[in-house]
Amino acid sequence: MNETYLRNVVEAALLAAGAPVPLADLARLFGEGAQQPGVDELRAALAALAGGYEGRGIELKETASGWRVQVRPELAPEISRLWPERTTRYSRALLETLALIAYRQPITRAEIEAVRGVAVNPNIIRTVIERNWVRVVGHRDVPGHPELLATTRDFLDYFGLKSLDQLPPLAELRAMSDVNLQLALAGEGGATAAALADEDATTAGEAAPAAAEADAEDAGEEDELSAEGGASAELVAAPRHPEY
Amino acid sequence: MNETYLRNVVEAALLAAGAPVPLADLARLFGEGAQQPGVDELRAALAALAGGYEGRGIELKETASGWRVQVRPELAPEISRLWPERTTRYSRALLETLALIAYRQPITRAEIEAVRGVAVNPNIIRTVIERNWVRVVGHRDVPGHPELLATTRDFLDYFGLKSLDQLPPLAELRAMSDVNLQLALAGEGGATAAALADEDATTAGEAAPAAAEADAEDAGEEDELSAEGGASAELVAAPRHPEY
Amino acid sequence: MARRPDLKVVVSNPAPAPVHDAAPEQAEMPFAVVNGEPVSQLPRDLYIPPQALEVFLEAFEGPLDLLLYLIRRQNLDILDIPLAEITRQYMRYIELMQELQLELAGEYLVMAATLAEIKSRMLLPRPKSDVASEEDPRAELVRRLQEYERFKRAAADIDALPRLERDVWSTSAPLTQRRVVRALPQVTLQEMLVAFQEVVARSQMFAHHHVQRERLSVGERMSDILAALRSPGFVAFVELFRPEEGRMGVTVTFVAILELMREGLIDIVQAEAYAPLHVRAAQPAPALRLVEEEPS
Repeated sequence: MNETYLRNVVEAALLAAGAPVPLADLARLFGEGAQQPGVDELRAALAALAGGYEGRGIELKETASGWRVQVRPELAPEISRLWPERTTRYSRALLETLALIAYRQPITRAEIEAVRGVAVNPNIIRTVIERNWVRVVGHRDVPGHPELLATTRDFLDYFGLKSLDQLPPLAELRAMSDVNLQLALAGEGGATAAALADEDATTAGEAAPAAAEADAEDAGEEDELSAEGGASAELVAAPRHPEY
Repeated sequence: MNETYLRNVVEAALLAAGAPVPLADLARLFGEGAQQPGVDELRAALAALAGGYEGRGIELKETASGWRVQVRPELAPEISRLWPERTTRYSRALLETLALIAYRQPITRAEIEAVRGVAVNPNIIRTVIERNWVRVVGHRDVPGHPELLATTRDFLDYFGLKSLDQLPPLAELRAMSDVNLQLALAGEGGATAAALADEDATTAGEAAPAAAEADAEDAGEEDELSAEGGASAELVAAPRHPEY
Repeated sequence: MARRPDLKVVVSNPAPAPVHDAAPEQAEMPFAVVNGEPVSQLPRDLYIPPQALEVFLEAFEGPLDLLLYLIRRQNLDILDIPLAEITRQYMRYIELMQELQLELAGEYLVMAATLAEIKSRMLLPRPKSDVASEEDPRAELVRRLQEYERFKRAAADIDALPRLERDVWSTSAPLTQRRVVRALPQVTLQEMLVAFQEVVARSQMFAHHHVQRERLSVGERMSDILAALRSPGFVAFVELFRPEEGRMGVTVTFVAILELMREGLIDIVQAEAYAPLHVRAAQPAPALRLVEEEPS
């Protein structure tokens, strides 16, 4: 039997099965009786496959119930991200803190507390720092030398901003109602506005039961992804497939 | 980012997922923000994978929900032996109903019945909804508020389509006056038969992928039916309708 | 060519000649010659052994499908149905099924009535002048047949697509040592701005509340500070604060300074790390800005 064909069938079968396949079942894929490859041939094909998986993210493994292809444990950290646990939302306090840091940076925790009028939970600061949205840029020269917090490049990337200047000025923001805010964000020209509008559309799409939703989303995703590198890929990471 | 590492993670993820993975999810395997590869890098990795699968039993395919690694159709005879009990034939009634939903969505059951000229068995609707190929996307604003049916992403994934645009094109409708005119002209000369034969050929050509199959069947049937002569013939329906 | 119902003929035993062997009926087939089909063969398929008829009926998806079958098996164009002949054949099927007391879907009878009606309309003499304006009585039926046929084909096309679990299989390779990964919450810029808007509104109320009691507001304090900086040179940062105003007063001053900095109205300088801060009105070329520039 042709070795390449044999190896291809064995590989396809192991991957299609997704579970250990006994040698006998592999032999039976080729029909009955004389058409079946011998055990030696099958073992040779398996060895060739295993060799082909060297230096790759998968490996061939023999278990009690047969042979299977599995992901190498070394890649567990990356591959595990395929199945993230149900995500929680950030608290209002975190969003306010983040916004204050964005608008008033560099700023200390005490200053944030002063504006918000309540204490800031240290977990909030830790969370935004771990998320790499905020970093410590220095220390205020006052007793205790508190940390000065500022936003990062990742923060700008995540929110699709080129620079902090693209945030609406405080005076405008103050005057805007929630609805006006949405309109202003959608109506602005330039790349930011587009990114924001996309973001908006994504959020809106989650609730809409429209028939064409799936298609519209497809198109949107493609656009967003091709718009700009990994940063906008993150934008798409929002819950996209509410129904499937 | 190291290309081999990137490709390995992408391959392992596609195989581990066991279902189509969107590009954004692939990007997220690498963490957040700046750590993520760009869309170009990911596409390059996918292209490299696809290249590596040349001449093998598996292939990379993009469907509505993302990218998946699948067994090539050429190996269907061998791989289907893994599950000898699995039969996945669908009745013509189900396929026609599905076709109407796919091409005419959103559509009500009454509208399907109007085109097919016959009542739709409720089991058919239930089956396609249970298979998650079809879902109710709303209600038509007419008396009784009938359900509006549309296809899902799963439908596209199952049939290996990226979007509804990739469905085989519908045959054109022709107006009666066209042919009447042709007949009137053709009736004058000896070119009639040829003209009509052309007409027929055109019509047949429209149903592209299935055309060959259908023709083969037609031919067979023609023979069988006209070969009947004086003998008594027993008609037996081929096993086309396993479920209904 | 249209897809036909899957029918297989199994010759079981020689039997008497077909009862319904209809005589040639060329008169009713005006286009038979055109299509090159020997007219005399047309009705031959009408004979179906009774025990097979039920199966035969099941092979059709309804009256439109049966009509299409009758038309296609004679290589006729839908657009040009020889209505009288097709109607006659259709009626024979229906009669036969009724004779055999097969349960017949109501749609088949409705179609029989429709065909009869069209036929009668075609037989009615019409004044020559009206012929052009009046629609062919067959038009609606032809439209329905075409519409049904295109979806019949579409169904066959969809069936022919390579599909999962029949032509292709999705693959999987397990990850045995899966870890728990917490998804990071997603935030939109709008969410953050709305949050900020609220904190701003709230702090204004806060400030307003204290203005009444302590007569302080950020705007006012900003003006005060700028006034204090009117003379050239630096003022020590700490001198801008009045501890007697309490924590709230200090905060308002601080917010005012930040606001002034943000608006580029003042510069804050520091000779070296941890040295005292000094403030002055904004200069064309500011010296050391405390604010570390965002690398953006």
